[in-house]
Order: sequence, then C-alpha cells, then structure tokens
Amino acid sequence: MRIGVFVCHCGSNIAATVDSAAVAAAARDFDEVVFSTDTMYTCSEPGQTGIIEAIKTHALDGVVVAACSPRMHEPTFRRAVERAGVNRYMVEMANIREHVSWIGKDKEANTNKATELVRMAVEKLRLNRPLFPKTFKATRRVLVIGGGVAGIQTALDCAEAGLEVVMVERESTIGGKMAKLDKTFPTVDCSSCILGPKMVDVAQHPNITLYASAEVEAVSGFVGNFEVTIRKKVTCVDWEKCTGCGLCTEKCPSKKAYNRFDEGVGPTTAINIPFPQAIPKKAVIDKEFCRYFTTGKCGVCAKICPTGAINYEQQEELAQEKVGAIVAATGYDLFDWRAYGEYGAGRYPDVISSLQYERMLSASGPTGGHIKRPSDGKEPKTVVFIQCVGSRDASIGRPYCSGFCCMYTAKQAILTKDHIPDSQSYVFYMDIRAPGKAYDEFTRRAMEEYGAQYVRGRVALIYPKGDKLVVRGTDTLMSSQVEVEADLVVLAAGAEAARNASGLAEKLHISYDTYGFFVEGHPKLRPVETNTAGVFLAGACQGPKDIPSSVAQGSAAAAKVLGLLSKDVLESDPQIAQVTLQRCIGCGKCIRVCPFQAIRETDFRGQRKAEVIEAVCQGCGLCNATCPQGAIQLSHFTDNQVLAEVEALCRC
Amino acid sequence: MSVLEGKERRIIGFLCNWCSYGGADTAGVGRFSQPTDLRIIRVPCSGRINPLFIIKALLSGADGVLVSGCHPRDCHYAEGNFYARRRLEMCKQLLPAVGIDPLRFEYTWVSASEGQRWQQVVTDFTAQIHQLPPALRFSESPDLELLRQCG
Amino acid sequence: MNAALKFLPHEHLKAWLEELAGTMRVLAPQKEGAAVVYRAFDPSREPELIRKPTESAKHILFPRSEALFAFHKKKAPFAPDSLNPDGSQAEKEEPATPAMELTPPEQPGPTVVFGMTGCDAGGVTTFDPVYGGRYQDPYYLQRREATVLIARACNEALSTCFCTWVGGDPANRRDADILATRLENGWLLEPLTERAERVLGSTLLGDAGEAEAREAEALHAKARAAIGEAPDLTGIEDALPALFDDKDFWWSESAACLACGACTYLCPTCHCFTITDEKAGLSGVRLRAWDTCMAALYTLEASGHNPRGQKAARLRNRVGHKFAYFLKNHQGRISCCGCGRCIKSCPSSVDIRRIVLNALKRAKGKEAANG
Amino acid sequence: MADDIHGALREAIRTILPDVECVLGWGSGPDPLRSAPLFMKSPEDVERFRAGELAVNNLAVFLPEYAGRKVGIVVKGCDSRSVVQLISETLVKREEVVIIGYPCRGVVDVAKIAAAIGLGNEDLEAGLVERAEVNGDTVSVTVRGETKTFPFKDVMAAKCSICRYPNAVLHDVFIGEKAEAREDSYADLEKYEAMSLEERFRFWEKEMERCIRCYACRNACPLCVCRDHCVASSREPHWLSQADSTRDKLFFQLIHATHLAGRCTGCGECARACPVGIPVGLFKRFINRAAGQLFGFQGGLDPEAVSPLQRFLVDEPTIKEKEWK
Amino acid sequence: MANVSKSSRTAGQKSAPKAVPARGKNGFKPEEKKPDAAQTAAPVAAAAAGAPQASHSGMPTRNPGAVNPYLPHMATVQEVIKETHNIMTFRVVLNDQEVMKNFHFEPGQVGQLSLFGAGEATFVINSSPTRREYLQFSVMRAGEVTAALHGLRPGDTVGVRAPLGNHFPYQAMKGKDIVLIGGGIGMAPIRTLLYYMLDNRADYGKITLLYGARSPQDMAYSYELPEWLSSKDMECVLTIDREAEGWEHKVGLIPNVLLEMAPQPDNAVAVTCGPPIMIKFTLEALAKLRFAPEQIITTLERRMKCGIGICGRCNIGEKYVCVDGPVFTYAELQGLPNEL
Repeated sequence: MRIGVFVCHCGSNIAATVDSAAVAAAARDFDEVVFSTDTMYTCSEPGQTGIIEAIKTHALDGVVVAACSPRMHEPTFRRAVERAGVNRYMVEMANIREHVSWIGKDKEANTNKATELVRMAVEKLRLNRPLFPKTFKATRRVLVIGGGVAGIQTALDCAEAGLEVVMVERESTIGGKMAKLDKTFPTVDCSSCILGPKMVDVAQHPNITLYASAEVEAVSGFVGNFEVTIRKKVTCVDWEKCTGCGLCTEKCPSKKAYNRFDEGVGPTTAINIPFPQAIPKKAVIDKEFCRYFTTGKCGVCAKICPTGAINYEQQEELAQEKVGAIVAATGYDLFDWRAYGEYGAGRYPDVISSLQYERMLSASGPTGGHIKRPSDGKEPKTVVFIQCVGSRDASIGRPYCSGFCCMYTAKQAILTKDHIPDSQSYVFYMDIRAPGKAYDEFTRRAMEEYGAQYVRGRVALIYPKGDKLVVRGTDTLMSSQVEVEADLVVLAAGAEAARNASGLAEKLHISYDTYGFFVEGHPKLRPVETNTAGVFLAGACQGPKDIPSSVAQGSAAAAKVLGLLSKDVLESDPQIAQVTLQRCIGCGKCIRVCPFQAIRETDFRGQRKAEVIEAVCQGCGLCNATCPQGAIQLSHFTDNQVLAEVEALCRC
Repeated sequence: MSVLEGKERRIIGFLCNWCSYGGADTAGVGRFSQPTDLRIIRVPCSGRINPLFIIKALLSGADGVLVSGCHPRDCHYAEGNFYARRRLEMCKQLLPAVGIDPLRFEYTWVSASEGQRWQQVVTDFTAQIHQLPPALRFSESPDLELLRQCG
Repeated sequence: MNAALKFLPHEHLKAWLEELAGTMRVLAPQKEGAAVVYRAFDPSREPELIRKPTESAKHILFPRSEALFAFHKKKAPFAPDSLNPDGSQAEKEEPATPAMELTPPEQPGPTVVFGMTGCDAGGVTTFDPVYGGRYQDPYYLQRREATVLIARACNEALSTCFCTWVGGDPANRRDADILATRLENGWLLEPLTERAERVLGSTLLGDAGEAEAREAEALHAKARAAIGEAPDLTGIEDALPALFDDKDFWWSESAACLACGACTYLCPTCHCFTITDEKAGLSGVRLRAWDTCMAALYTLEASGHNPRGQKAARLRNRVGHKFAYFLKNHQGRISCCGCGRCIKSCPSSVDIRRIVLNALKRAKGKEAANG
Repeated sequence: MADDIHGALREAIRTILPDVECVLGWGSGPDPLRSAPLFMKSPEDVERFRAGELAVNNLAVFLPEYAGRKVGIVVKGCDSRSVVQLISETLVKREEVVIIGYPCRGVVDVAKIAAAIGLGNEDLEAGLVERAEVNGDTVSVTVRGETKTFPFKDVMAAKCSICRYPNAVLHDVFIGEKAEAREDSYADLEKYEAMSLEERFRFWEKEMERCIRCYACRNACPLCVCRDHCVASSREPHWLSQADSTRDKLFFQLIHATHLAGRCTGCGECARACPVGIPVGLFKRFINRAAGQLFGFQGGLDPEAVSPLQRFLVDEPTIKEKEWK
Repeated sequence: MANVSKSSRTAGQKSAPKAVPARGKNGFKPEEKKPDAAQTAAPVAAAAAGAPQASHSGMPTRNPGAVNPYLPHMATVQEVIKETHNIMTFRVVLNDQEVMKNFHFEPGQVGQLSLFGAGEATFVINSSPTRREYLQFSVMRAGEVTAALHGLRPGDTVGVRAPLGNHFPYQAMKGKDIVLIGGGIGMAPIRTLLYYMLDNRADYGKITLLYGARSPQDMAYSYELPEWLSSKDMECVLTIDREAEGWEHKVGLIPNVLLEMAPQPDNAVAVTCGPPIMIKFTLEALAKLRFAPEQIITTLERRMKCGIGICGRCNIGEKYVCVDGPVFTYAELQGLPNEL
C-alpha cells in the first residue's frame, strides 16, 4: 500500500502544542508511508485539494489525516479521497487535536503522542480494504408511531409526497397533547383551530392508513424492509359500523368514568368519544366503568346504537404492515407531580396540573371554558403558578429543563386575566427561559400588560388555610420570604418520556437515555435519525419540545424518510460484520448476542454457518468479540486491525 | 519511542465511538487538561472489545489498559455494553491468575457529554498506573526480539 | 571394544560438565515440574540421568522455532516537503524504492548434550538425510556439526519403549557421538565418532579397561532383555500402502486420536516445519517453527481443499511416512526410533506399535484372502 | 469398581448398540495404569469395556465429530457436564446421544502414582508398571515384581476430591447407586494466591518455557469446539505468532481460558493432556470461580442454560464496578 | 530381533553418495542440473549461514554451492497485469543483474514468491526460459499471501526462491505431436511450455492448445489470445463453460470439447493442467481418446512451505510434490496413493 500522511496544524489549535512538522517527518519512517506532510487546515478547500493532488501525484491508495476527531471530519476526508478516485474507506484519522493538543501543554509529550497516534493509524490503515455498499429493494411505505402534532406533520408531509403512511395511535383519537390545549403561545391562537384541520387531513388522506386504539406489538426486519405487527386494542365498538353519532354516550348510564382526555377534570361516560373533533370519531367503552362489565347487566348502548356497532365480546386483533421506514413520534407525558410532598402530594384538590388547567380554560372542555376551583367550583381570584415542577430538579431525578413550561405558564397567566379580569396571578420561577421567536416579548406581556407577579424562587410549602392555600416560598431576588394566599395553584409539570417509551425503543432497537427519551444519531448532525437505520424521531419523544419544534422535527423526519425512500433500492453501510465461511463452525454464539438479529444460520453445503444480513447489521462488532475462532470480522475494525494498533503502541 | 521514558507509562484506552470517544472529544473541546500517557484506540462499541485485546496488550508491555463505553442503557447499539460489562469483569478477575495486577485494567462508562468525567477518569487511572511499578515483561524469544524495536 | 574408552567417576561428573561449560554450551536433562527437559547445565542442580526426558532432544538441533532470517526495509530518504503548510504545491520528488535487507541469525556455538537417550540419538540420524539430502539445510547442519551428542545407555525399559523393533538398541552405538553407560562407580564413555574427541580431553577422565567394558555389556544385555523380543516388521513398507484405501482400518485406529501434536512434537524423528513471517513496522522475521502433520491446517490449501482433512488420513500419513515412505526414500531406514513418547504422552493412549502390528496382520490377511 | 456395575454397564451398552453407530467408553491402554477410549460397535467390543478409577478420559470430546449420527456414551459425572454443555450450545443434539451414567468415586492421577512409586531417589515412571489394581480404598501397583499399595485418595486426581457432581447430571440410563458429592471451596486457588503477583508471573514464565505447543490441552478439551479453526494457528485473525515465545504460549492459555469463560465444566482434561505437566487447568479454575461468584454459573448442569457471557442483566448486582472520585 | 533398517550407518553420516533417484518411469528422465551460477552468486548468500560441508559433501544435492536455500533473491516487480477479477500476473526482475542474466530454469519449474511480512507461496514460472527479460508469475487470489501479493505494484520488492521442483519432460517430447490443455489458472504452466515449444518449434510436431475458462472474463492472458489464434505454428481452441455475449469460440466443458476435437494419440503427448475436477474428467476423456497413461502429463498442487523437500507437508506417499513434482505423468500418479 502507498500511504500518504497529512498532519494538520488546525491553525494554532494543534500547532500550538504539537510540532506538526515533526510528526509528519517522523511518519516518513513508517512502513508504506510514501508521502507525508503538514498542512495548515487540512479540512479547508486547499487542504483537501492538497490531499487529492498528493493521491494523484504519488499514486496513494490510503490516507492518514492527523487532525481533529474523526467524529468531526471523517466524512469530509472520505469524500475528499473519493474525489481522487480512492475508496472512501481508505482513510484513517489520528485525533491529535481533541485527544492531544487541546488537553495538554507539554509540547514534547504531545508531539511524541501525536506521532504514536499517527503510527497507530498507519498500522490500522494498512489493513483497511476498499468497501462497497450493497443495494437492496425497499418498501416505499412509512410507519408513524404516535398521532400527536409531530406525527401528524410527518404523516401529512410523507403522504403529500406520495408515500403510503401507516399511523398507529395508542389513544382512541389522534391529536395528542396539543388537542388538549386551549390556546398556544406566543400567538394565543386557538389550538384546535390549528390542529383540527390537520387531523381531518389525516383521516381523509388516501395515502394514510390510521390505526387508533392500537399499539406496535413487534417490529422485525430492517431498513427498507420492516415487518410491523400492530395490536388493535379492544374498544368493544365495531369501528367499521360506528358513525360517531354519539347517541350511546348520551344514553350511557355510567357517567362517572375517568375522563382521560380532560385529565380527570370532570367525568365522562363509560362509552365515550373523547372530544367532538376526535379523529377518528368513534366510541370506545371503558371496561373499568362500563356497567355491562362491572355488573354484568346493562347493554343500553348496544340497544341504542343505530348501526349495531357495540360488541362486548370484541377480541384483540393483530394487523401486519410492511414498511420501509419508521418514525417514532410518541411524544411525552407529564411528570407526576405528586412526588412533591411540599405541594401536598395530591391531597389538596385546588392544586392542579397545568394540563388540567388547560382543559378548564378550553371552551369545549369540562367546565365550558370557565375557571372553577375543583373543590367548590368557585372562580379563583388569586392563582399561583409554580414552575419547574419535575424539571431542573436532580433530587427527583429530573435534572433537565422541560423547555416549554415558562412559555405556557405565561400564556396561562395571560388567559387567566382574560377569563377573570379581577384576578391576580403569581408565578414562582427559577429562571425564565424564553429563547424562541417572540417568546421573551410574550413573557414580558404577561408581566407588564397582564400584571402577573413573577417571583424568582422555589416554593417551599403549600398548606391549606380555610378555603385558601398558602403558598410559601422565597423571593431570591429580594431575599425575602413570600407567602401568597391562593385560591388555585397550578403546577407547571415538566415533561417526561411517554409511558413505556423504553419498551417501544427496545422493539425498534433504538437507544433511549436515562430518562427514557429516544437518542438521536447525533445531537447536532443527525437530530432526527437514530442509530438504527430507517428509524427516525419526531417531536418530544426525543426530548421535551414545544409545538413549533415538534412540527419542525416532524417535517424534518418526513424529509429524511422521503430522502431514504426516494429510490426503490437502498445502499447499506459496508462497515459491517463479515463471515469467513471456512472458519465458521456454526456454533451460533454470534446469532445469540446480535442486538439487531442481523445474523442468521444458513446451510452451506450441509454445514451450519452464520450469515450476516448486510442491510440489518449496524456494525457494532459484538459478534466479532464473541466468535472464538474469529470467523466473523467487523470490516475496518477487524481483530487484526485492533491487534495492529495494540502492537504499534506496545512496540519498543 | 512510544512513551517518554521516566515520564510516561504505556497506557492504552479502548473507547467506544459513540459515547466515550465523544466524551474524550468533549473533554478536549473543553480544554480539560489530562496526562499524556493514554493512547486511545477507537472501536464502535465496548461490545466490540475482545477481552483478549486487553490481555494481549498487558502481556506485550502495556502498563495499563482503560476501557470506556456508553453508560449501561445508553448503548448506541442498545446492548453492547451490557455484554461488555460481563466480559470485562471476567477479564479483570482472570488477570491476577497470571500475576498481572488487576489495577492495571479498569473499565468504566463515560457519555459523550461527560468531558469532565473523562478528565477525571484519565487523571485517576494514570495516577493509579504510576503508583504501580512498570509492567513485568517476559523474556522474549530471540526470534521475536527484533520486532520489539521501533520501526 | 574401543581402546579409547574413558571412565568418569560419578563424583567428577559435575566438575567435568562445568569444565566443558567453560568453552561450550552444555545441555543436560533436568527435572522441571512433573517433566524432565533439556536445560543448560546448572552446577547447582543435579542433572536427571535416570528418568527418560519427557521431550526429545531434537529441539537442540532443530529449535521449536528459529528465524531463517530477519528482514528490514530500508526506506529511501524523502524529498523535501512536497506540500507547503499552506496547502500549495511544491516541487515533488518520488522517494526511491526501499531496499530490503536480509540478515540470517547467529547460530549457537559448540554444544554438548550429555545424557540423552540412545533413541533420541537415533532421531538425530533420521534427520540427517532429510536436512542434508537433496538440499542442504544450513541451520540444521551447522548445529549438527557443532554438537557432540552423548547418549546414555538405558538400564531400564519403560512399558512404552520399543527401540529394538526399529533397529535401535538400549546401548545405541549407531547414532550418538559417545555412548555413556552408568556403571556402579562412574560413567563409561565410549567414543563413536571423531566429534567425541572434542569433549574427552579432560584430565578428569580416566582410561577404562576390560572390566568396565564387561560391566557395561552386562547392563546393556539386561536392558535388551527388559524390552523383550521385538516382532518382525518385515514388509511393513508394503503393508501400509496396501492398506491405504482401507477406510475401516484407519477409522478405527484413529478413532481415539485427538489430532493434537503431542506425538509429533515429542517425537525425535518428526522433522516437519512451517514457515511464517512476523512483521512489525519496517522489520520482521521469517520464522520456521515446528509443525505437525496431525493438524488439519498442515495440508489445508488456500482454496479450502485439504487432501488430508480427516484425522484418519493424517494418522495414516504419519504412520505411513514413518514405516513406509521414509524407508523407500532412505535406504530402508524407519523414521521411528522407538522412544515410545508418542504412546506415553498421548492423552488418548493411541499406540503406534499396535497400529503397525495391526497393519501387518491385516495386510497379510488381505493378501491371503486375495490368494 | 464392582464387577456387578461393570456387568450392568456392559449390558446397558449392548442394549443400545443396535440403535447407535457406536458407543464411546473405555478400554485398556498402553500399560495397566492407563485406559484408552474405546469405540464399541459390536458386542465383542463391549467385552473390552472397562470403567472405574482408571477411566480418566473425558469422551465427550469426541461427540461433535459424530454430529448427525447417533452415538452412545458412557459418562462420569464430569464427562456428563461436558455433554450437557455441548447440548446447551447446540453442538450436540440431545436426540443424537444416548447417555449412560454410573457413580464415579474418582479417577487416578497417573502422575501422582508415578511419584508415589518412587524407589529411593529414582522416581521411576508409571510406564514401568506391570500390574495395577484398585481394591476399595487402595491402589496396588506392581513394579519390577514388587507390589506397592497406596490409599486411593492419595493418588486420586485433584479434580475428584472436590467433585460436586460425581453422578451424571443428564443421562438416559444410570447404573448403580449415586455416589456422594464433595465440596469445592477453591482451596487450590487460595494456595496459589499466596504467591505474590510477581511470583505468579515468574512462575508462568518458567512453566510455559517448556510448552511445546502441541495443543493437547486444547484438543483434549471437550469444549474447544473450534477444532481445525482455532486462532492459535490462524493468520486472520493473527493473535499468535508461530515463534516459540513464552509470552505467546502463555497468551494461548489465556485465550483458551477466556474462550471457556462461562462454559468450562472443570473436567481437567487440559491439564491431564499436557505432556510436559504444565498446570494449565489453573486458569480455568480462576474463570470458573469468577463465573460462580459473579453469575452463579457452573458449566454443564442445564442443557437449556445460556452461558452467562451470552446474556446479561440490565443491573448487575454482583458486579462491583470501580467508583471514580 | 528384527531390524528392517537395511543399511546400518555410522554416526556422522558418512554414507556413500547416492544419485538422485530418477523421477519418471517412462523414460522422461530429467537432466541432471548444471551447477547454478545464479544461485551461488546470490547477494544475500554472502552473509548467510553457509552449510558446513566437511562431513556432508557426499550428500547429493541440487545446490552444489551449498547456499542457504531459504534465502530468497531480491526482486523488483516490473509489471503488474490484472488478468481477471481474481488473477494477477507479476513480471519480476531479480535485482542482481548478474544473477538475472544467468538465471536458468526449465519449463514447468516453480518458484516461491514472497512478500516480506505476509509470507511465501508457490507459483509456476509461466514465462518461458527462452524469453529471459523477466520472470512471470500468475497469482490467483485465494488466501492471505495471494491477497497480499495482489496488492503489489510496479517497483515493489519481492523475494523469489527459484527454480524449484522438476519440469516438463520437453526433451523426451521432442518429435511428438503435442496437445496442451489448460483450464483456468492451470493455463499458467501450459503457457511456459507453449512458449518454450514455439521458440523451439522445429523440435516438435503438431501443437494443439485447448484453453478453457468459466467465462470470457475469467480468461487470463486474453491479450495474447489473438496471437495464439492466428499463429501458424499451433492450433488454438478456446472454450468457456456457458454461452456469453460476443463469444465466438467454443462453448462447453474442456473434456467435452476435447472429445470433439479428438486429437490423435499416436506419437502424441498430452499435457493438462487445471482445477482437480477438470483434470479428473480430462484424464477420462484422454483415456477415451486412447492416450496411454504414459502419454499424459499433468501438474499437481499441494500446500508447500520449504519447497525443497524438507518441511514435509506436500508428500503423496513417498513423493514430495515440491521436489519430485509438480510434473507427473498419469502413469506415475497411478502408482501413488490416492490422496489428491
């Protein structure tokens, strides 16, 4: 092999503490290095041109770039060598910036270490082989999991562009959290006016198949060729027949059912349609409250239903769908604020969550848009909002900021004033985070126009006093104790990962963080991709997000899906495991450990052998470390390559 | 010269690409100064690390080996580090069988955002290795002695 | 009887070896763990001269591995920087082709092996026609020439000993440079070749006479008797090829074989090797290392084809080589010295004597059946 | 071993013989102290069968060769664990093997007998033995016409005195009364661990020097299933050089141990097979102790078991990771 | 007491010199080789461990200069030709010009080509002894060494140990009709013989070449085919296994095409090289065409290391392919154990 070495100065980023020229000079003594130089900015246009020129002049077939982290610029240099006709995988990087120049000032040690890293990269590169992606057919359909605003956006964008979309929603209606909101910040426009038409579009779009009251049961296959099993939950209503007329909900004698859509603010009937604009507009029986199920006697709805849609004996059904890509848009759930003993842990009826308050504000909500204290139905005059409930609090394991609470609290303070002009709102906050477009102006309006009293500090205790609640906290700006006698306390509960998000992540073979949020491919460069090819993220399932961000990400995910499925055939990353059939004894250990089911057993001339499904393999190398005879090797991280690196470091 | 004699020890790190290598990058970006002894080998996942790499390194004259992967549950490949944890622990328990101080090998988890933690890990581990005597070496077969020389 | 017989009183043995160690490498069997192995003579320890060494002495002349040569790539000096730090192109000059330097290794100097068994000496002389045959192997031959082999006559026979079956003798005068017999009061040293003179000049050695010679002869006779009557192996070189295609025979004889290399690596006559390169950076070595015909890889071709993929085929070749092919190429010499280590150390107790006898019997039976 | 058990075992073998290609057992070896594997195909072969204290070989090592063909195998407790482990790894199919178990009191260690025979300073070898007999708790050995008797426990293989499973853990037929299990507290390791780390290192340096790389340890190991594809001689991957290097030879032992982690059944064949007496079994003892302590695992007890290194727990209660400041 | 050892030898190996046993049972007796100046002048030999000669000079040897037979000549790759997707041809020149000038080999002899660090492998020298500007080796990628060799570029250094093994009995073939049958990479040894005969055209009768490959793309030396096809000195028939677009020659397996061609066995010799399965059926076809085993010559392949009959692995019975072969008559093969 003819190897060229390029040692970057990165301006003074490297050169200040590493003698790049000396490193380049030392590299000339390494085996198979026929060209070595130092350059000012290797990643710059002239730097890349220099690589290309050198490849051509010196007939190089491999390049080592000693510069920054490969996580930064490996793709850059791969493209560069490819332009010079060298296989893109014939590049290795020595990270002499993040791992050398930036972490120590001892130039002698740094230069020596940088030289070592280059030697190691050369030894590894010598064993690199050109790799070529393989192609395979793809199903041009996408599964969207979750019918909140992010999922809706993805589904519509994809459907509009001509892809078939399968949407699965756990609840009986799509719309997600946004459907529950009254108004949205910072424009204070009506939530359902924005979302409603989109929901209708989903229902009516010929390219979209909607499964509501359904969950993803299992996912197999791989990018371009997923097999999805969808479990349709029991609704006791035949949706083929249900017209959503609502007669049953009127006549249902069980009227104290828990109202999930209204967050428990006001009851609903055991058979119900969550809200008038529900999509699909179909009734569902809540078995927990249905008299037919609790007492065995009733059957009113069945009698009344004009289409005979009620079916108490309904069983779960499984549906199969083939898709080429999957978008997870499962959103978030609200933090269960009862973890806070100082806020009463749920004992005081007039301490409610922000989303419950939102339902109260909603004209179509349980109170008809009137703000009423849950305890006595009175209109509150003093409303205290407490922020960061379940956010930025390491003590309850929620150290992150939920991002949108500052804004919706400001909105709710404004709306409170709108609804009850003689009311006074207090907002206890830690910091106001309003970095979006027109956001800070919005919070200022809440304070300045609507007179909300913002108190910077944590609330230490809420306790009842007569029919009031005393909210005691500290004003850290004034360094004084504050006590407010409130009629109603609204807690700005933070966002947490949706219920059982981790279960779904495991089905999709994607990672999730400590809090259950799905992990993106790269926080900056691959924000809607996951590390499983063909699975994308939209909305708050990746981390707390407000509506604009969720919609933006929904569209971004759609763009990625459309890009992926723009062709009938896909290319797979060739840096994957390969089986040397001669060495494989078919013991199956690799098959057992593969996290992606990317290895299967095959019969090769009567012998058991392992076979890698190239499109599925993600290149983790677990199989490689498992195979005792080394019959399965991860391309570009082969045993021999790692051993060459070890050997290079242990020499002398 | 692979290490600065009298100044550095030969320490090899195996880092998973997604978390710990990123964590080391983060530490660099943050200019968190670290001892210079460590040389990092990048692997896709801690699950890729065959414990024999570690043993091979230690038998070949490495004074210390440090493995770092994604925190459990945070594996880029979902479960690679779970397997790694068992294998690496097994490896650690085997080392004293051959007379290698188990303190020469540590494994830990550092995420891509934990630059400071990475600095701490490197600093601590390097100090730990400096407290041990240089690694024992086998008297090499004369046939291979040549290969030990630099070149 | 040779007039130059020497006598070494037991109490002078270590002094004599120490004296020799002043000018040459002295190797003698030494107990180590459960094994007896050849080690450089250590005056602080007793050499083990009763038990049969666990390993044969062949590694002294044919090391378990040795460098045939070292190679070192000499890189040509580079042209000055062909790319300026700002990325602009400067004058370029192609570096010249690197040169490869080969360095053969140094060979050990004069050596004496004291206390090898007679059968081990027999192993050495089966090496000679192979390593000094159509092509001369300088590494082996140089060591061979530089080494004086002192074999001790056996006073005992183990249950696995069968040197007399294959032309050997407990008092082997055919193969060593000196035959040493342990007498009541000391060692009788009988020079057999010119090389013997290199070590027999010491004043610690006295002359020996008829009495010692008779005493030795009596011991030799006793040992011969202990081994017992040797069976007649005449015709074995034809019997084995005749059974070549007898699958049942080779299957059953090889059934217990684990296909490890214990038999061949302990064997004094097995002389196979492999050649591999090891390289680090610009330097490397071409190594020759023992190889074993019992391993499947021995004959595995790059294409995946393996003419001896089955262990039965490998055992057949091993026995065939020793008791048939070698005879045809080397004037009837059997490539087995009867030391019995392959039997004694086989984890599965595969017994080459039994295979050979079974083969003779079966071939005779077949012949008879064929008329 | 009692004649009636032998008789019953022979009868059991004869019974299954028509259904199998052959039955793996033991027969006589090159001298009275040693047995050899016996591959019985006919009732006449069965006459040569002998089990008991001299039946040291673990015949499970041969089973993978017979994949696709049905065979019978006579097993001691330790052998049966190897069979079970092979079944659990799907390298042997349960339905392709008929397992005949019998109670094992332990087997002899030929090296120990050789040492015990020692006449004065001449520690003569086992190879000189003319006759050997085990009677109850004693072993009688005749060398050069002279008979010596030792307590059986003094010449028993080390693995037997700590044998927790003297009876086949899985069998189709079991002949005889179950033998009593013993305890294993890894006392041998504690003794070894009295050496300092440096002493251990130097110990191995010396021991491995005499290794001839015959790989009998590997080939006698019933769980070294790579067989012809072992990394010891491969170039891709190239873990080991072909040089006679102490380091590489030791490294091979660590490869073997690592590959056996969570699989080894402790049959001790590796150490027994070593022609130059290197205590290579010690590394496996280490990993077995660790597998027990960390994962509560012992190899070869459950044909359904998955090796602990082929699975994991999200939270590992037994793994104590280093705490960084 | 039996002793099957028929010659009791004294220590020191002072046995009488033995001549090299004649290889070949049908009169194809190879010439005794002349002392090889090329070998003795090997530059590396000076530093090599020279073999002691005193007590061993009586040994017959092909290396009378007693140089170290393990030390390769240093050579430089002059030209690299990509023949097919898995075959490459290397033309190499020994670095020492004097050695190169005097390098002597016979058609069919092999060489060990080595890349330092990867190792050695055996290939036939497929250039003709009559054309001396370079030594040509064609390498099919199969294992580690061949894969490494495929990375060679012009100017790279390789090691060459050659010539080794026996050769085609071209002397004994004089005056006869020659049928050359090459399949796939088996064309390499045929090529050396072909050029030798073309360069000594008058010595031989009719020369017929049948060359087959799986597909046109698998046909090495494609650039030489037009010359062979148009040559008046020989008849050249090409065949591929299955129909391919643009292919104007025969289609079919070599043995079938051979039967169709039906060369006359009288005063003829057939030489066939190729993969084992092709050889097997070609031998059957030749038998059908009434070629006697003595009239059929083939080459054998075996894993080799030393190439000089010592390391052991390439034996078939008592014959070592590396020194007794690779060229055997079918009659000789019939006398060897069936272990191919």
